[in-house]
Amino acid sequence: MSGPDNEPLLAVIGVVKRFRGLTAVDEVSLGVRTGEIYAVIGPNGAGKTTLFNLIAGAVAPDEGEIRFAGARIDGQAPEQICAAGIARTFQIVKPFPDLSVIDNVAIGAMLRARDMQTARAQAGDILRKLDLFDKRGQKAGGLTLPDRKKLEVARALATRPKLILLDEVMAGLRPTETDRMVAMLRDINRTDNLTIVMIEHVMRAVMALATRVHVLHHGASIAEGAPAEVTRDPRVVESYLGMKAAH
Amino acid sequence: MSDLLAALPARGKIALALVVAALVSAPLLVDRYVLSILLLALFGAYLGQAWNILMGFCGLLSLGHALYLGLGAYASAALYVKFGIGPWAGAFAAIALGVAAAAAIGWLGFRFRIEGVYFSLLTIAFAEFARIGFDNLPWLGGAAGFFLPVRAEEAGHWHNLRGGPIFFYYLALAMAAGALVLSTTLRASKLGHAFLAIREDAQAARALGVNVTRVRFVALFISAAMTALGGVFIAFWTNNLFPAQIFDMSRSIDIILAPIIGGVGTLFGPIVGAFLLVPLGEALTEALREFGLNAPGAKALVYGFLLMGIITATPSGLWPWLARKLGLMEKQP
Amino acid sequence: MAHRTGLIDRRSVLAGAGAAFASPAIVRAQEKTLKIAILLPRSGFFAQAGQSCHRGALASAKVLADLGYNVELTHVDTESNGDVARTQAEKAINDGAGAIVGAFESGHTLAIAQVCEQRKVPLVINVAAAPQITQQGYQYLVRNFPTGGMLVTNGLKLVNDVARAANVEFKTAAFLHANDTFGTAQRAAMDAIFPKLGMPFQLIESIAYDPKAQDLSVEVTKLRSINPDLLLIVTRAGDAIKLTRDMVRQKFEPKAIMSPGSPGLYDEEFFQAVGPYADYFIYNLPWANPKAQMTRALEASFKATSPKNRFDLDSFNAGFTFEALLVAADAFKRAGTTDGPTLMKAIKATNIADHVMIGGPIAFTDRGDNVNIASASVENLKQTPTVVFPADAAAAKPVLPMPSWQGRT
Amino acid sequence: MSFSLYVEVLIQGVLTGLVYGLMALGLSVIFGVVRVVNFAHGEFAVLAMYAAFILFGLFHLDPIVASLPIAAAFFVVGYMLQRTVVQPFVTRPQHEQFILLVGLSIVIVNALLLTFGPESKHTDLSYSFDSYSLGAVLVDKARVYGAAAALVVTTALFAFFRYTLTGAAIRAAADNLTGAAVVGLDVKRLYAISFGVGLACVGAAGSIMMALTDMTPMLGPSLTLLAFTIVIVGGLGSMAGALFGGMLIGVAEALASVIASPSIKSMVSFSLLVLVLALRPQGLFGKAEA
Repeated sequence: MSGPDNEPLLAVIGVVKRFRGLTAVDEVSLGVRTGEIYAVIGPNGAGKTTLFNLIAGAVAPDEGEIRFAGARIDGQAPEQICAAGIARTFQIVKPFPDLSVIDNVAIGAMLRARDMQTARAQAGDILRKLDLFDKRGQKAGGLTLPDRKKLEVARALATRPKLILLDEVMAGLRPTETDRMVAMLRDINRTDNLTIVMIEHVMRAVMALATRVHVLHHGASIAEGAPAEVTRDPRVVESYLGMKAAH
Repeated sequence: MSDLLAALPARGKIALALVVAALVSAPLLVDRYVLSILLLALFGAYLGQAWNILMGFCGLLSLGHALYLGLGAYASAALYVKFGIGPWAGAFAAIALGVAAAAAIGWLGFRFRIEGVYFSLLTIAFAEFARIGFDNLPWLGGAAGFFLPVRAEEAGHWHNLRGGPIFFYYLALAMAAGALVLSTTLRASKLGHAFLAIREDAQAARALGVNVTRVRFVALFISAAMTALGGVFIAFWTNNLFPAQIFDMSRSIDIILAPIIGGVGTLFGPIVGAFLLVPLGEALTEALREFGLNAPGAKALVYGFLLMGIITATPSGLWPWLARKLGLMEKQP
Repeated sequence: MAHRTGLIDRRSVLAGAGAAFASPAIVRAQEKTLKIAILLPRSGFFAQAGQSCHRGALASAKVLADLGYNVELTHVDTESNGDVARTQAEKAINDGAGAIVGAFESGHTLAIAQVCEQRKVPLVINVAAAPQITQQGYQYLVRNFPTGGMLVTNGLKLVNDVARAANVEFKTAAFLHANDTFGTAQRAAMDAIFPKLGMPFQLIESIAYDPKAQDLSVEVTKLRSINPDLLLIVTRAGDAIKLTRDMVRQKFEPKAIMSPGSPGLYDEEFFQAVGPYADYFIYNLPWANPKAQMTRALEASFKATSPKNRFDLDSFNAGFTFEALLVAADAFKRAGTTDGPTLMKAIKATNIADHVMIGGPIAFTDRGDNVNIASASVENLKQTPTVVFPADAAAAKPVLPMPSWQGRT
Repeated sequence: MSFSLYVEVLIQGVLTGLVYGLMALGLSVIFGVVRVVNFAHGEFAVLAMYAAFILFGLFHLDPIVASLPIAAAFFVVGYMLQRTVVQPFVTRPQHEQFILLVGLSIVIVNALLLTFGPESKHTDLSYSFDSYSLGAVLVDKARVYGAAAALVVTTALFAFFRYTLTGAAIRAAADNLTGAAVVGLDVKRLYAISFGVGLACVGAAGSIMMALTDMTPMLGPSLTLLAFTIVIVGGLGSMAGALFGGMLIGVAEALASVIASPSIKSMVSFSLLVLVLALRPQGLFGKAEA
């Protein structure tokens, strides 16, 4: 429970985003408490990534309010939001391809490090946690997709956020790797009290990690609650899991 | 300086020391013709590095760097001729004017999200705009040119950049070396890493807390300031300025050929490129003369083919390839 | 190789001999030939003019040899690039050039001038009009070419002379010029000099055009709306063609079109392009004196070296390039050495009465200008540049006012 | 007088602008599809002018008529050039493409200089010096014919893109490259055709320009800049935009010449360019990118 007045760490209040008449996010509200692992799920096109973009400042909402650690952040630039303590990963990974793996992460660490040496040292620590340390000298562009996913997480973690937005970081990982990632995230969540908001299709990870789940459908919230609860919600089953089951 | 040494393997350090020693002692070893070529190569290396900070490090392709060169040249020359203010003070004015122009381009470019090829065309437009503007500026001679007095009694006034070719040679050497140290230091710094991040992926850089607009401005300012300083060199070295020559598109192209051929984004690429292209031009002139081919244009024709050939064969420039072959690779820390 | 002919001016020989005896500097062995490097922009932006000068240089070798001068000419292309001009000047001096001739363009000329100054090798300028060249303080250069101010002063005076000779009166004039190095220098001279000369006509408008313009139709339309009696123009080679074409198309017919000194109207390409419409343009500039003996010699050699040229001579570019070489050769003959300071002293003491261009003897002021260069009025008649004034050099009478464009064949 | 002056200048601007618009259209097509900026564009225009000059010398072929065979030949040149030299650069960074094309432009200029010399060349046409009079207003015949020819070529091109399968495929590739590849279009071939079409435009335009004016090998860079300005103002990738941009630049420069001084007329086009970049980066006729 963060803040003196019990305000959640991240509060999204009635946020609306339209693209050319299409409402991508339709009056979504949610609150994430410090230390939570919060999952956002929903079928493709439900507006999950747009919601992340709104929180991370990549796009500004048309209506509504986003608050973080007690202050309004909607409409702020991505770098300001990152400095405030929200890090993000991209669903379509965006490594710095021509730079080494360690430089990729060090650039994230730069934000709060005095100099490059410190940043690089911090980057090394994070790479160790994510089993990427041996590949630190390689160019990021040459990594395999799973490694690039991990790099994406490493870079975000390097900014030492209070809250991290993970956009489908499990997609494309092998089950063993998924498990390792899940373990690592849970570990960081516990030891550093890092709040995690994740978009995830890999239900195995969602069920394993999430304390609460929020379901979007056509841009609107249709359910929120504990994972087990939500998966039993008929609307959710119909909209999302139902679709999956139909496959 | 320490960053520069840290960036090199042992072999590279030795090679660098040898090259520096050779360049420092060159006025004793070579004749004036060779020295004049070396001077051009050094100055080309300097300008190439200035451009490389913007493009190679930060990913902004400027095709109008002649703008800053011309503004710097005219600013310092005008202060000297019209108000008797020496070039050292003039250099500040030159830098200020260059940075002001960069600010205008940056403001338009970054404020209105003019990116990629559009940004490049914006830089060309500004340079051309300045060329025509100065052509029509009678106060500074307009198209008829602006001239600095050359008085024999001032020959030794180094403090006013009045000196012979050896003086300007060492000045060019110092500028090129200074640019190398600056580039290396920048590249190793947080700012330099912010440049690189933006070059690689601006959106990702933003998400990691890099203020892309501000950092791009800084890169643009550093590059423009260095280039404007180069303009001061040109003004006092050549003693005459013509808008059609100093602001010309071909000048901008000359500035960027060396770093691209040498290797964009590398520390030594602009230097290697300049030390390849300048002597290459001279060698072609000589070779054609040896063959008895006195046909104007033949040299440029071969030069054009060579440019196409080099850029096709070594996409990322000559230096990375050369460094690999010779084991002089810049270390990836 | 060298034939002694009666063409050498006795006075200059005597003067040279006198200088040689008077000069204590001649201590080294007497060199037999002077190597002269001719630096011209034969490729790049100024290629057209550079190659025109080059033809003059080619024709000069034989004439100079026939005159008994021992010179060896090397031809260097500056590629219309100041940096190349500079390094090639260094190269030429390394290769033994004792004097340099060039370089058509003012910026390139100054780049070479710096090298020559430092290496104490004389530079004889064939063509370059920026007045500042001789005002910057260089000791090792002379210019056998008028400054913009001289061109305009002489040119405007000739406008009056020719008008009077043809009994034509102008009330109004407009001035159209290219906004390049040369044109702007001319404009500055015009602004300074015109009010002082008390010309009998009014200059109602000066128009600068972009030298990179693809056509001059709007410029001509503007002129038409002003409708001056006299059109004064300073063009570049190709522009004269564009200008003429648009004037004919727009039926713009002032009483006369005159140039107070500019290239373009006498070039072969101009006649090729506009044919009969090239006629009756008048340009007042230094010109090879068709009646001088040396001009004929140069013409003969020019025919041999540039057989494709329609004219006997590129009278302007070739004439000045030859004279620059003549100055160097003559000074060498008098000095008897390639030693730079001595040679330069001899060049400054130049006094050549018999030469090619119209005007007094070639001689230089302390700064290095030749103020004896005169201008002639040359009119295109039957598609051939013809001297029409002054009378002693004239081959025909001026035709004024200009006949209509229509009905020309 | 004053009124007819403006009318005349406007007409000149529009007519000349149409021809330059056609040249710029070539740049637009190449960039729109291949995503390579042809920095040798002006040099190709000059090359076409020399081709028209030669055809005129050999067969006394009017350059406006010659624009057809020259466009065809330039199509082949463009096709081959894309297949051999440019294709490897399609995926490479912009500055490397730049060097390649700058190298190519240096080659073209100096090959022309070596072959034809620096003097300007022209063609002697029966109507070279003629004009139509409409009251006080005079209009050059050459310009009228040139503009008409430019319109015809543009219309033909428009029909090609609208009504042929290849044209539709190129438009598809311009809109969505991956999509085009997915549905099985041979993208390399489309690139080559686009480059060919682009050069055909500049070939036709250059040939037509030979009827309007004269040329030297050094004309290239200013034509390249002009083409850029037109295309940016009109909108990269828009056919109507290129023509309209040409006319707009033509008229703006003409008016600037009359109102201010002809020597600053390019400043007006560059100002327009900067304005458009800032306020409507997709150009006046371009579609906003999603």
